[in-house]
Amino acid sequence: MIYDFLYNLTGSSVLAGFLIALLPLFAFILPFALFAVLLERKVAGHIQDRLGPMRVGYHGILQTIADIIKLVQKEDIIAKENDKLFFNIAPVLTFVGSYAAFAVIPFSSIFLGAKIDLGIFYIIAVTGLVVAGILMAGWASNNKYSLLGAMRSAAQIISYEIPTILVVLSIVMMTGTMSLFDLSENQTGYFWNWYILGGPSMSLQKFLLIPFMLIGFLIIYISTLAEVNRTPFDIPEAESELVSGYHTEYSGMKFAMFFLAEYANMFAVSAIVATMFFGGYQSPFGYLGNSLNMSWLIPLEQFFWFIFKGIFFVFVQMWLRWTLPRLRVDQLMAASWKYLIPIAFVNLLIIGFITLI
Amino acid sequence: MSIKTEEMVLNMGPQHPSTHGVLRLELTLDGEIITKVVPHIGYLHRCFEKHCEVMTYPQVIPYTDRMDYLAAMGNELGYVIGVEKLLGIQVPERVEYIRVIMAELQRIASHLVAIGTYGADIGAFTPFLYCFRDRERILNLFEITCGARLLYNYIWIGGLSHDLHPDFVRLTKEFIREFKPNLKELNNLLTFNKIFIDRTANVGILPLETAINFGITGPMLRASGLKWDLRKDDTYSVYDKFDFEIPVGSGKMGTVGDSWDRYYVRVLEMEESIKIIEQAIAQLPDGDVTSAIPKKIKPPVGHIYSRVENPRGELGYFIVSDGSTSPFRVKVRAPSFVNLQIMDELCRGHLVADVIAILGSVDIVLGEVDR
Amino acid sequence: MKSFEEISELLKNNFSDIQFEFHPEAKFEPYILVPANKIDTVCLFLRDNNDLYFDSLINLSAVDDFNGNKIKDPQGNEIMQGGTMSIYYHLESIKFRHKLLVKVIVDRDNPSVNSVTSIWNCANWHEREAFDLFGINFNNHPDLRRILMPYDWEFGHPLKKDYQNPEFYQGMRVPY
Amino acid sequence: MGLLDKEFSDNNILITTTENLFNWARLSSLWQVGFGLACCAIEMMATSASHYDFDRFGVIPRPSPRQSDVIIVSGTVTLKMALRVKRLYEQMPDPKYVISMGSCSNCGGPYWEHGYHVLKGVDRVIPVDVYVPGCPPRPEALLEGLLKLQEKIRYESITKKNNEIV
Repeated sequence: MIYDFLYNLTGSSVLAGFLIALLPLFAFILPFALFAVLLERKVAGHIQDRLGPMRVGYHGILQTIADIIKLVQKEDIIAKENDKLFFNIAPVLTFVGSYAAFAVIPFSSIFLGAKIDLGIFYIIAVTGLVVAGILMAGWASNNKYSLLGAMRSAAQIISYEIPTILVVLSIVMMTGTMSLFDLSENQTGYFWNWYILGGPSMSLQKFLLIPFMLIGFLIIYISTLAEVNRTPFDIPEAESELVSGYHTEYSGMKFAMFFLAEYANMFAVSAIVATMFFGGYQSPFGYLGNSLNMSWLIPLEQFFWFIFKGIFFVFVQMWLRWTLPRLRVDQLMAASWKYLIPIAFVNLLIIGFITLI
Repeated sequence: MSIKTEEMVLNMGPQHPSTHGVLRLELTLDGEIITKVVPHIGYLHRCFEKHCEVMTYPQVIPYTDRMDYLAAMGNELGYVIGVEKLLGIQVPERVEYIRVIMAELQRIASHLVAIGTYGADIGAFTPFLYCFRDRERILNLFEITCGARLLYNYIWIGGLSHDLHPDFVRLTKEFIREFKPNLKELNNLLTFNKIFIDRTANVGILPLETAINFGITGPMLRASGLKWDLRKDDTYSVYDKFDFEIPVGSGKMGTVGDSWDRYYVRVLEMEESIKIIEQAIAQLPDGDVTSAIPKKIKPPVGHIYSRVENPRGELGYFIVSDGSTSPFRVKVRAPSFVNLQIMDELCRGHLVADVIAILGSVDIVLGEVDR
Repeated sequence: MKSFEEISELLKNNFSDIQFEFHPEAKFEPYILVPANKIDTVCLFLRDNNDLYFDSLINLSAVDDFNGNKIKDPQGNEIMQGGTMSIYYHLESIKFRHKLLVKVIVDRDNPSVNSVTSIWNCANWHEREAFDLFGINFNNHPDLRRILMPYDWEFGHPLKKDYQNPEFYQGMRVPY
Repeated sequence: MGLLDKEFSDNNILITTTENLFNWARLSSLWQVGFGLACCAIEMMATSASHYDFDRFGVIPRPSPRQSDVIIVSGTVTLKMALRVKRLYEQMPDPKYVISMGSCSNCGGPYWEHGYHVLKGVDRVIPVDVYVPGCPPRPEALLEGLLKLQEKIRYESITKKNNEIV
């Protein structure tokens, strides 16, 4: 939809393609990152009985803008020993890895980057890039702590991709489609049609699925937490052990790129979980647009509901960060290999049987 | 064909977010397993013993505060008891009771910092701020009595610098009433948190014989199973008038003497300190606190070793006097200095993340290690 | 719980060749004077004898007695010749709850005494500190080097009474 | 301050407005190196705890010196530590500031006379912007020191060399 609109607006398909690629970045990711950094500091503050940023603008609203402008002015240190090429590419690669995932995320029925029917497959492939970026950053910084941090984060992300893929597999097996757009469309109507509550068809199958869908949701939420390096799995940038992991040597805008990539990744992951289990952009209580029969209002409502769900899951991630301590590396690996993967397998089998009934 | 691996030396340098100050740990790593730990200290050596030889007896008291800056009252008490024994002064009852109240309040404040930074080392940042919030209330109590928050110069030779503030007793009761639920909240937020237990149980196990051989004292020794507390075993001041028991490591979550035990002994000790404060406030006699302060302090020739149970262990002052107004030599047996020697024994075979957990449970203060 | 006299008796008839000096009359802490080269055998006996059982060394402190004769050295500041340094060992038995103070006197110019680290591991850092601040070297100590002062500090041992502050250390002015 | 340094001879509208914006951004997001030495470090921790809250002014502790702008030297700088502090200061990217907290780092503090191992003031090793007196200074004093530093940054200018600090 948006592509056709831009195509007849600009006349050339290249320009339209370029514009639609930029749209999610400037329309959503940058404002979201600014908002998310402030939200994190405010949430951290209020959880810890303090106020968080107050003096910069009204109640600290302009805090992140000030951070970004300050980071622009910072001197960009590249040490003599650093491996220049990888040192510069690493932040770009990490950011591209998480930004590319936004191409297929369905914000609302009309606005969708690309309606390819390999949606989830594409996302999992693209987020694999982040590992390469982190390893490059760790290696190029020529600093023991960064190397340790990069090794750990590579091992962590790879070993937590498997439970994510297994749960995604069980959803795809159940719904038969990989396209995020169709997933969201199938979960129309009210919240009891969402996949977390067994999907749209009213049948015995739906009630059998509910417990296993819940387990699937928990597994994918935990493993995406680990993929985004958030507590309790934020070992790569464990302040107390490895100073600050792979981005110890980065300063100025390169560090801002890592910072931005982390928050973009957080939203991308929450969006995927919301789309697969909580009905993407479908509203839980029907649309205002239908009752007031203003059909142009529906996409806006869908956009609102999608953002609401995404930010709710981002808030839960922040909440977890400021309450839970951090796991050690071997416990983290054990959690993935000994607990999450077996449970995800069994979950996959059971859902397979149920879909056959 | 075995792959040639070589060990990596990692410097957890003087500036590291969780080395509790300026301590450099030289870790020799084989992969992530630690083979040797060499602590390098001396980055905060402030020449305390040189100052003692130059200053007069009362002038040394502010310097004792700056050694273990988290338990300043305990340091002053140790030094002052030693000099009073040299002089043979008998201090009025009220002063003894106030000194016990101050020392126990300081123990709670010091344990709160120890537990808070330990939680922050393991990654949970919020308990650190809850502990500091409760600690602020204790600092207010200290502030209304002697005007300072951290380093007080409050316990003088033969008495105290100020008497208690009129509503000190009411504020202390209020603090105790509000602190008990906070302690419960801290317990289910951190102590019995599954991840925290995984990170600390069975980590850095300290058997009892090595502890005694290494001269370990304080919560670390009690966590290894020995009921040894100077307040009961070598009673000083008026601690014999209160009944409180000594928490001992029981290996509830792992084996006896692991990091979790050392942490939990400190939590239980805070509850014991509250009991002592309540009893001390109930029996607080009245009288003048500055009556026994001598004008001229010239102790006879001789040497004495006085020791006090500080939050980190046994703090001992070996005072040698040559009859003049300033001490001839003061040697301090700092508990953190002795407890830190065990790091190499404890950390062998653990991971890098465990070093932080063990160092947090050993709970050292660099001002005291380097003196 | 053994009193000071019983411990002295026990020591006397066990080590007949070593001449101890017993000072029960010292007001606050009675102590035993032991010759410098015999300290480790005596301490080993004190620890392993099962009715003394001093299993914990509380404190090891060195004191510069500064009792030699003062002379002027070429730069004009006065230094001490001769005189003695004494080392105090505070021992304690956790099982029997009794304490003992052992004193060793070494001469001030090149003080050396046997190390007790092999008996109590706790003595390791105490001895290194005594070496660092007083210059007492302990024979067969595992690794005797400076602990508090910088490792390349070649201006002598700071806690000796006649210590002079250096003017510069690595480009930084030391005195105020 | 990087590229624009001393390129312009006098003020004009374009310069002053961007200057104010840059100064405002720099002063309202001062990231502090998490680096404490002695008793003043405990007071610094108390200042960033809930009761006095540094975060209200946009100051968050960053673990690595690469990402921080202000280094608060809190505690006694000894000779053995002085070279480390100097190296830490050099690691920080350029618009960087130093707050010397406590009389120990201001001038050697109570150890000025007989401290044979104490450096008599951190300004012998690194340039200091704001001195906070006190031993240890109260958290309010540290906050006032921070505000004084923010005032100093607010009137920094790439054209005028030495402007008077309010």
